[in-house]
Amino acid sequence: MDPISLEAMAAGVPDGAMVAMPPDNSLPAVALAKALIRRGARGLRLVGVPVSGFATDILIGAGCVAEVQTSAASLGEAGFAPRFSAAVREGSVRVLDATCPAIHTMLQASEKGVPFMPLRGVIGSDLVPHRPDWRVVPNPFAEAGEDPILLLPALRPDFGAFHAAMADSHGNVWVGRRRECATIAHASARCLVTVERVVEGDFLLDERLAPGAISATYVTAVAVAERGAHPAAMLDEYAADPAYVAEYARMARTAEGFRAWLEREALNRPALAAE
Amino acid sequence: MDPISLEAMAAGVPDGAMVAMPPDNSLPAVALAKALIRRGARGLRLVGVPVSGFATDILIGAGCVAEVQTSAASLGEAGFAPRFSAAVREGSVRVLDATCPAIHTMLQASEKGVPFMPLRGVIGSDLVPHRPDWRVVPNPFAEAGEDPILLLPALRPDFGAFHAAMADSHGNVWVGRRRECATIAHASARCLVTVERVVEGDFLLDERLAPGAISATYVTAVAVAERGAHPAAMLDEYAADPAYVAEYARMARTAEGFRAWLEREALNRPALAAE
Amino acid sequence: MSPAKPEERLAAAVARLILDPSAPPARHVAVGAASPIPAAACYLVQKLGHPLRLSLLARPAGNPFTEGTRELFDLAGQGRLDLFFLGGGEIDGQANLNLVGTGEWPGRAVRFPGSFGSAFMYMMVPRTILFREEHSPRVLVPRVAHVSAPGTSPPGVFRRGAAQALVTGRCVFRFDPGRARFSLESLHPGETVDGVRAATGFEFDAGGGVPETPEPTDEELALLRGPVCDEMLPTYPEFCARVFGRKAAA
Amino acid sequence: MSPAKPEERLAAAVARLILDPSAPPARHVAVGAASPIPAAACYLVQKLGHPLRLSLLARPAGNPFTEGTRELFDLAGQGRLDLFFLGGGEIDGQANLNLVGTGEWPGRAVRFPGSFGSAFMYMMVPRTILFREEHSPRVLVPRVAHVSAPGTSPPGVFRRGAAQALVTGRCVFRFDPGRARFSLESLHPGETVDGVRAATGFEFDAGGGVPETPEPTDEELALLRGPVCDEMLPTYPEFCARVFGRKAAA
Repeated sequence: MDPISLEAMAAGVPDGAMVAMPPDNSLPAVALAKALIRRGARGLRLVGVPVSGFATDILIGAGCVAEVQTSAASLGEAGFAPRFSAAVREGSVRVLDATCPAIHTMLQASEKGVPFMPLRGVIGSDLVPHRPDWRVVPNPFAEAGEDPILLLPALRPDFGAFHAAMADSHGNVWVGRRRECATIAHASARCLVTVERVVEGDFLLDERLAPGAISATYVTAVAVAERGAHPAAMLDEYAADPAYVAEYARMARTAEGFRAWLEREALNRPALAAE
Repeated sequence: MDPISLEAMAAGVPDGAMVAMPPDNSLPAVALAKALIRRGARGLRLVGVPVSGFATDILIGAGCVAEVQTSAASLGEAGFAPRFSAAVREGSVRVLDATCPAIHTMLQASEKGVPFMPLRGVIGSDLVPHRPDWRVVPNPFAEAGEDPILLLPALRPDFGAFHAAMADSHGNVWVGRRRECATIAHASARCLVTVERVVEGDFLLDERLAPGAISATYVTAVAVAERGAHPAAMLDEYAADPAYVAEYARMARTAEGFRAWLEREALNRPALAAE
Repeated sequence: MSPAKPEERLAAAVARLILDPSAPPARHVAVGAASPIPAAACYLVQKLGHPLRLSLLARPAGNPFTEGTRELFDLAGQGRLDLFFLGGGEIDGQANLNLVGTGEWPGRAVRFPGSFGSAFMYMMVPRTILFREEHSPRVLVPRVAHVSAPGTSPPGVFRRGAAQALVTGRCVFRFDPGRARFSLESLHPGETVDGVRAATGFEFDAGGGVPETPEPTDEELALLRGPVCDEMLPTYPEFCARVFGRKAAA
Repeated sequence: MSPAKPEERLAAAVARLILDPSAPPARHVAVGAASPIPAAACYLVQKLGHPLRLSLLARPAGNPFTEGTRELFDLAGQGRLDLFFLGGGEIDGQANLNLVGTGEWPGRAVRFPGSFGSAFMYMMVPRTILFREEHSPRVLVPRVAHVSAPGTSPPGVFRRGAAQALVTGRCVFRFDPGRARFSLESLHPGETVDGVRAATGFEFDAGGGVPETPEPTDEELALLRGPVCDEMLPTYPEFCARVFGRKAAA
């Protein structure tokens, strides 16, 4: 599998696509998010697995997003996600609120090829009446009484997208212990992976590397994007950049400030690998 | 977590316990099975995840087993599992037949803390009428028509048991890509792990080792058993021993032959680490 | 030993709640990313010599999970997690939590980040300690605008536990899930029952002679400022600098 | 080129079925542990220049799965697996498979190993090629004693596909799931329709002039004995030694 350019990868995501992404603590494809902004993507339906962070906020701010399904949106230490909050206030983005294990469960149902999967808890939360696609049914295995239990429908995003440490010659990618990226890859129809580098060999032939690998079977395309998770951390390869996020949080408090940030950090600065 | 002896580990498994074990291609705890035979375990209820192999056959032959829940029992290239087959013929062991993904699904339900999980397929198989604990219900998410779907109850074995490459100072164990061992550990109430060796350090602090590790959270006890998976293979550390299995298959065709094999290979030869 | 800072007092108060012998045992506790004081409380319990497995979700290295983010929730589903901490943009007198927002759903007036795992964890973990430093009528409301996670559940709904207590910057409340009501357990130094009533939007019980929240002992303070801070430095550098005056080694 | 051995002929016949343009496309095929001839057929398809992702479950190194054994079944559940191979202790005329045994359940007369994943894979994969070298009334029965995996399903039962064909040591049968019936597609050299009828416990259709199963071409034989054998040596050393006369390097 030959890597494609970051801009070509972004061009392959059509307007309106549902895209599942991990949050800031789990290999977000931030460089790809910036490329999607440069390509002027519109109407994206984002899924935070299980929550949303920096990449989601900049995509919302840039007007790329019609819907966010997530359990929370936040910049972590830097506070609330400013463009997400503004969009909720304005009603300009449809928010499908969930709770973390429900997102995992909906993706696991898709991973397993079943139409739904049950989850304990959640009953009594106002999430349930706001999710007409969720059902509460009596547990068919309950010995006595009703024992209501939540059933969640399978969620099959059009795309999964994340940033891996590396790809090998065969298109296998390595994410280490961030196995939610594997769930994203399995559950999504197509999977786009940005990587720090491409290395020779086959991760699946190495007993030490295989456990942290995702087979090329699930990978639609790979693009090299050095520091592609920045300002999020990349396993033990680079740390998070809280100063960058804090500056973003400050500037993005207003639409104008966000615009200025976007000009400087995304529109006028394509990733190295894309040039 | 200090390792205990193999014999102490076997002594901790009470008669009648339900024990989940991986098959010959996935780190079976063969040395522990021999120790269970030496301790004279009785009435064990074995679960093959998702099938059963050598360890199950010798435990059945030695009279340790009351019930086997599995999707198949086989010695691979060496053919049918002789003591399993004899026990089915004699009706001396209760067999709960399943199909591989059903075993995985029942354990995943336990891993997730839900009372059941659905699985596609299987409907129309005679497995279903022979499993009164399985249910076929109309898919609650079907838009039209009944769309029958199989629901499987959570299976929570009393013990999971497998053989890992190594344990660290904290009781974390490393199984590489054999992640079904992680499912076994998560789904079982207690988990017994034999290992080739104990090493210094903490697998969870190493991004390269963490993806193949199982946290000590799930591990009840660790015992050192060198070549503890033999005659099965141990990842890339040692290969399977088909000659050993073939000789077993030959001898175990008869109860007398099995007895002779058992005397030689299990009763009079406790594992080195147990001495 | 210099006097306890408010954060140290809160950590010690939470540690005492963790060790409460009348509550279900706490062998394994998980602490979320934005919770330095609960994390300090858990480390304090450990350093006091009590065995406690601590899964610190924000720890950059040594995160205990190898199956991805879902493992925390699976762990709780399996019943292997004994205690969790939750907060909320709003908390009401029935211990309902609102992490979604106020105004029309999904938070058209003020949007909070979202429910995270609260709707699941609150019901699946035998014990939850609610923690929110801000103690004001804005946070502690008569009735939350939206329920992210319910404080109690009707009979027949599967639920393993409920809130044990609510710790704020002013006091410690106990929660009685049978009555779905808080009672005042102790007041932090300088606080009064009337003052707390004025700052609390919900009704609560207060018996005669509500005691003061105990000060951390010298041993506890020494542990907090020494080995607890050592553990927390990589994960919470700003907290350690602010509270313990310590910076991570370069 | 020396004449084709029976195993080589079967591998070539299976390869032709895989490439059948009238069947759903085969981009990803999985082959179970005890299936050297289907594995050889898949490698032959690859070496003939057709793109085919092959997941060889028995391959000691390079197994494509990193989530444990369940990943094969998840892959099939996701619809990512296009073709699978199944056999059976008994196969009947409706393509039902029995891998459990004969006599009273669970196989009190003759116990087979068990159903493995057949009850799931047969229904979730768009195409299955049934493969069983032994062609006798003992194996090919009018009605299986027990159904491990049903050959067809009633309308309304979720099912992605069915048997495409049954390849035995004597012939190739096509399966028509609409009629739940086999028809004779080709006879291996030396076999006759009457001979096959005598060796088959179930009824099947046979038009006039059933052709002979084509011999492997010289190109196919050269590929089988060269690069296909190279691929298979680590996993199926005994098969390679017996059929291709090749031993793994020491």
